[in-house]
Amino acid sequence: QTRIAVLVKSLGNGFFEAAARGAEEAAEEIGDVEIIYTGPTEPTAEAQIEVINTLIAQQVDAIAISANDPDAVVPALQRAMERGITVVSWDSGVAEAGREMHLNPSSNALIGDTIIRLAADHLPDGGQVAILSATATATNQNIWIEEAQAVLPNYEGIELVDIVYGDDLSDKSYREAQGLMQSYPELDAIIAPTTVGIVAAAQAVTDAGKIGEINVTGLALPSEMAGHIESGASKSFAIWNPIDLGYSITHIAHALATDAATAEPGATIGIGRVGEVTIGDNGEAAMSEPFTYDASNIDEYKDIF
Amino acid sequence: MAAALSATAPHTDADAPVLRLSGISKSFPGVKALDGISLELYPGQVTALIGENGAGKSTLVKIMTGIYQPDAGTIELGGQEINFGSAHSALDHGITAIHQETVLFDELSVAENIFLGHAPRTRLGFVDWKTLRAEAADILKSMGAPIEPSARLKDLSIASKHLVAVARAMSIEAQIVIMDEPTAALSHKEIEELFVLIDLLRQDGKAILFISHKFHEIFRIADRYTVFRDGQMIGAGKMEDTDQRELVRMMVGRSVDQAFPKQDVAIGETVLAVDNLCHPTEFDSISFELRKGEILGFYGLVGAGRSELMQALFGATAPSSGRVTLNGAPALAKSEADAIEKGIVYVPEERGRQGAVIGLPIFQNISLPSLKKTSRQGFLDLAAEFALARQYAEKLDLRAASLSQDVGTLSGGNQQKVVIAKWLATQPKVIILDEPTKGIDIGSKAAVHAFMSALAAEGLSVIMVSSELPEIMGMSDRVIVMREGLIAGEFARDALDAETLVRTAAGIEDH
Amino acid sequence: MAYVLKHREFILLGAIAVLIALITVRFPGFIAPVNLVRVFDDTSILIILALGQMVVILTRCIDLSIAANLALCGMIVAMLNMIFPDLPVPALIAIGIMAGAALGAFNGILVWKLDMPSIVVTLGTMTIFRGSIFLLSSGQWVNAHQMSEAFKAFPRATLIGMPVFSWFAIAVIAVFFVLMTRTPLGRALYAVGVNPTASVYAGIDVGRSRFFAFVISGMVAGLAGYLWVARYAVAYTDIAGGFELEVVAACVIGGISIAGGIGTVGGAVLGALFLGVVKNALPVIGVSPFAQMAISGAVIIIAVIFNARAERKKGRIILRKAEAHS
Amino acid sequence: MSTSAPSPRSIPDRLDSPLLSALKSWEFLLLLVAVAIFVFNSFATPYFLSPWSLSDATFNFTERGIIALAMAMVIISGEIDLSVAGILALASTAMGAAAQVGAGVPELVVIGLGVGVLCGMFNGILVAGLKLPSIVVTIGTMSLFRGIAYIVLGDQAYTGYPAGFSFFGQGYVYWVISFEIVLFLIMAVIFYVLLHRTSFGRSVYAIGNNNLAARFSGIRVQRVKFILFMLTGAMAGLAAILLTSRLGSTRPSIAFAWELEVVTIAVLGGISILGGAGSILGVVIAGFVMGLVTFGLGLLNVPGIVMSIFTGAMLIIVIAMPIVIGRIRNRLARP
Ligand SMILES: Nc1ncnc2c1ncn2[C@@H]1O[C@H](COP(=O)(O)OP(=O)(O)OP(=O)(O)O)[C@@H](O)[C@H]1O
Ligand SMILES: Nc1ncnc2c1ncn2[C@@H]1O[C@H](COP(=O)(O)OP(=O)(O)OP(=O)(O)O)[C@@H](O)[C@H]1O
Ligand SMILES: [Mg+2]
Ligand SMILES: [Mg+2]
Repeated sequence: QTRIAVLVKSLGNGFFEAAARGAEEAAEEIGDVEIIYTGPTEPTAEAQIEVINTLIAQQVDAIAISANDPDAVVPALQRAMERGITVVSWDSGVAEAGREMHLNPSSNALIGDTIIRLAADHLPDGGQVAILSATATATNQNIWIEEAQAVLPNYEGIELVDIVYGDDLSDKSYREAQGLMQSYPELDAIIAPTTVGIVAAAQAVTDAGKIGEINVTGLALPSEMAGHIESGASKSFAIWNPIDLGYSITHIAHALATDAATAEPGATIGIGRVGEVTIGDNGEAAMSEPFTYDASNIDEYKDIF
Repeated sequence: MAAALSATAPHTDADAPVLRLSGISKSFPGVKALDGISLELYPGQVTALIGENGAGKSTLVKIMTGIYQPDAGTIELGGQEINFGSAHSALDHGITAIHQETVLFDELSVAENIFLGHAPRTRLGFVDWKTLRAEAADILKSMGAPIEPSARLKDLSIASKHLVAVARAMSIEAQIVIMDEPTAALSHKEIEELFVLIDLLRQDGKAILFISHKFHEIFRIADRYTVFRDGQMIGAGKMEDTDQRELVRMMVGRSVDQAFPKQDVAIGETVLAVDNLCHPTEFDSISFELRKGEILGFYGLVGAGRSELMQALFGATAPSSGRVTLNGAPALAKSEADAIEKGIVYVPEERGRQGAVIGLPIFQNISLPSLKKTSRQGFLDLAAEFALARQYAEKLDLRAASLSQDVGTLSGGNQQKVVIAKWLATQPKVIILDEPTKGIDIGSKAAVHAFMSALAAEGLSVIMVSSELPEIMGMSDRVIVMREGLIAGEFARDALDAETLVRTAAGIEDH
Repeated sequence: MAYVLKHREFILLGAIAVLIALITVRFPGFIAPVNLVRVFDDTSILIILALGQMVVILTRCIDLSIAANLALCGMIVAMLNMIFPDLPVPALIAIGIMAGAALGAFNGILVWKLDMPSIVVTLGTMTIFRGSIFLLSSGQWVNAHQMSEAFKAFPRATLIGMPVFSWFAIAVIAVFFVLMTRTPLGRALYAVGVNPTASVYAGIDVGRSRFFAFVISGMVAGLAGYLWVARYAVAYTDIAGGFELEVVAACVIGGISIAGGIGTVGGAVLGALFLGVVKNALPVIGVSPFAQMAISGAVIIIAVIFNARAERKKGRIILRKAEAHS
Repeated sequence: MSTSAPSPRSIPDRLDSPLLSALKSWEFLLLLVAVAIFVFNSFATPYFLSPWSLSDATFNFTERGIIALAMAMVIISGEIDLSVAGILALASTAMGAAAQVGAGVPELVVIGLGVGVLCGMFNGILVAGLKLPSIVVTIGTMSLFRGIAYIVLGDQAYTGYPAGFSFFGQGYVYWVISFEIVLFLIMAVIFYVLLHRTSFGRSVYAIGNNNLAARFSGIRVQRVKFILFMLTGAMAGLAAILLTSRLGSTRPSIAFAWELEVVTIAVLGGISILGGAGSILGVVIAGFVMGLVTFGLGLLNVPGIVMSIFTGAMLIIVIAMPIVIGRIRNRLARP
């Protein structure tokens, strides 16, 4: 039996719950795989390391981690690898030294481009946009924002006026969104590449009576945004399929743990119904493109994840 | 005036007691505080409850006011057996008390202090502030107390606070008024005023329980007595059928030499000289000298500034100007630690707050100011601590089960002995005792006095702050009287006269 | 003037006015009435919780579980709304308050009957309440579209120019004002904090008064729970995480003495408003988001220093001479 | 007189034998709890009883435990320091900044401890110097210290610590015995001696029991408190070195919310939150209890948030148990 630990940033997050479902699906498909879905109390590196230590002690065969901090977990994961455990990261990555490979839900450049495009699609004449991120230390958010800034020149007339941090707290995100609307009366869109942030921003826009004036977009789960799509506070948003992500990383972890594949640049690993991924030079692979949700398809997905 | 009232007090012997306690027992972990005692209170009469420290008097008060529940026994009020579940139900039954500790609310107004827990209410159940203030003002006026009902309690003098406590007791439509050592913190003059009030209550037909360690007060005010010893009732009766010697024998179980054992000691050269010591708000222009082997008494009304002055000598309060020399060398202490090092120690007035560290064992309390001596390079030496503690515990005739017992489990008198022992153990040159026998029973008191005298004989210089006239007159070689932060007079032992001292302290001019 | 200077509330009010003036220099829109209403609206929950916390602190206790209580009650009403969308909102609010009271009572019972230090009790229940949310919701969120329209709309409806949300805060302030100054319970809560021993002697049951303080703080946490989830239209395990310290900070700034017995409803409200103004101003005047934490820390320290100086006793004055001078 | 000692001349030093009082103590109770958890873990999961597992379990508490030793003394003195995690973050940030400009291992250690001491002194000045209530002061400095770390680092992280630096948090002294656990035990011994065997420690108890009486007994109360806060700062700095080394990186969110966990260990260890009572031995055992509980539950893959229900309940139950037992015993003793 192969035991694969799916270690997430923190429990109680719809995204990860969905990913865990995907992992179970893959486990059933492969057969003789046990999924240990776990995560710490607080979304901190220290707490995650405590969990890593117990996974090492349980001698699991593979750890698939979405990390709270790309660097801080490295020593603990190295120790896991030393003890013969296959370590892969997904969603929120780990620095190269701490894992065999990383599965991006999509390519970072693609995501960065997507979040700007989501806003730009509804601003044919250009306009002001602002980004509401999670904590200032969230790795993947920061990378996407960087990529988004890089592609900005491709979108004529789109001006990024500010980046604020809602710390993934509802009240702070809400207040930051209010602050943005105040500071930039001409604001046309708020881009929040984080689920807590996008929900809070949509609510703030609704409460300010600015539906139609300000479009809230970014990355979120359909279940969380269904209400705001309906109200029009958000015209569209994107996300990759978390079920597929959990599904894929389980396939990859299994393949690496059973030595059916090796994690080296250029290697290709099959990921069941999703297809296959190819590992790049930096040990990273991308799963697929983000998928855009809007009023036309939201009802189909809102009860799934 | 008080004397006149007391003479006319009705001595109608009401035949039935209003309150009858019987077979009351109460234990604390390790202590049987009360053991099947009984007590009767009669309307229109003052019953004195006497007994040594730890005899169980305050415990009984707490049972009568519903704060403690007795382990056994019955309480009958007006012939009916009652049961107090809480302090509130005792209030409802018309029992009120002035407790031994000050139990008021500093941050609240005088009016509220008087009515807290039984405030008048409006029809909607809200606090009726208007009535409350008016009634408070009425009560204070009827007592002749010049206190503003809206004043904050913390701004009052200690004596006024005490009057508020009395007003509180009066505000409750009480049949029974209990006073647990009400005079311990009061000066001569205020005690007289209190006695006037007690007489008024007596005339009103209230039953009064009066607890005090001072026999002259008991003989002044009480109609009956009850004596406790070690949690048991030893005797009860009418005051006119007994005398002091008999009461003391019942209390202590032996007779005690009441005379003040001041030995004659040769007074040596000046040890401590205080020159024009000033403080911005508490005292001013204080100059005096203290000699070797001398007991210098400081008399005054409560709040005269004696404690503040002594604490300044001890480094606990910073004076604004002035000089202090000890054996000729500058000795104005910068801190308590500094004073102890120099050889000036202060045995504070508030035993529980400033003196004893209740939660620590006896030996650790005694060694606390001497830790430098009993430790080596900062490391403790328990054997040395025990030895030091035993030496002074025995010297002071301390009664304790072991030296590792927490001080909190000792009776008041024994706590005081620990407190004195801890500062004596530092082997000071000057010892300042602030109200050393406040709230101490007659047996322990004699021991403290004898000990003080012995200290002086050993060549120690003693300053004794006391508000008790007999003590001041009996023990001092010389007396300084303070009033409102100033020295109001100085008297040699052979020139001591009670009336002059009281007049000087109160600022009453001779005509 | 002397009266004004003597009362902390006026000084705090002045500080808030100065603060608003300074912000207005940088960002003129801040002083617009509509914005001030918004700031008040945003601070409502903090005000409500600060009042609950104040009652507990007055009795020499502390309620560290207040935010976890809020989150649990919020989850309870959100889930009820999700499962029974037809339950009327007032009923849900009542349920929220009762659930909060029950959780507060749990704290209170431990403090009352077992004499446990409140900081230990609420440190424990804080994590227990949080964990319970996770168990209750199996870690799932309750999202906007799962809540009924009425549920979300009720606190947002405007009444005389202000959202019902703000009116809740005003109503709670009024209730607390009456409670603390006009009812025997309110006075007992003060008395317990000023001098517990004396309270026992005055026939006040100290433990029971503390119990009620915790029940009251639980009730406002329950109410705030509904307001929170309705306002942000989402409920999950971590909502209001770390908010308990902000609530304590509001009380401290408002001059509620951590040693008990001192503090007023006005103080707590102004303390919360002060924090609310600061928090709302920082994003609009362009202070780096990274500096916010340090600034709020500094504000708390300054407030503590300030309050301590105001509280320090003048001391009795014995000397006639000195008395004449003062 | 409550006691009827026949002759006052013979007051014994103690009544109970040392063994008897040890058996009656909190520490013994806690030790039983620890053993019970150990036995439970051994049966509940096959992975627990391995040297490496046990060694890993210690990492769950060593850093917090080291801070808890100093926190215990602060709490015994009647104060509290909620800023320890903030200090840790700031010290770690300072070390990170120094490492960027090429500081070596010894310099980093000095900087970590030094920043800790400075922060502790800042608390000390506010609490001991200005006589402010420590609970609110340190709620303020908690945000202030971590806030400075945020200003310095923002969304960045410091990595790239010198090679040898990893030893503190990841190194092993011998076989499975980590440097951290050895350091923790050494610190425990030092704090044991400091609190229970020196006059400084005695002053701490006296102050916690009765501040005023301690002052009147010639104890320099404010100085002792100042030193205690400084000491706690130093331990937070030491923990910063260990944690930074273990993580190999610094972010301003490092050790977030640890203050409450540190207080939990101290309180679980029998330190009276009201001051004046408690022992270092209790804190050490409490550290192990916390480590065993969290690691054991982790091995059973209990979700972290559910685990926190256990620790919260354990805190309340362990503190309530002696109270309830005492009540029952009293009730039984009284007929
Ligand atoms: N709460 C308590 N816990 C334990 N022991 C107590 C408690 N209260 C009183 N005692 C003990 O009960 C005994 C009786 O104490 P109590 O206070 O009633 O004496 P008292 O007669 O009022 O003495 P004093 O004249 O010193 O005021 C003493 O031995 C005392 O130590
Ligand atoms: N109004 C008051 N409120 C509280 N405490 C008071 C008040 N007045 C006096 N005290 C306390 O009583 C003690 C008396 O202080 P002070 O130095 O003014 O007078 P004193 O002459 O020493 O009186 P005493 O006879 O009580 O020793 C001090 O410890 C002081 O703190
Ligand atoms: Mg007594
Ligand atoms: Mg005095």
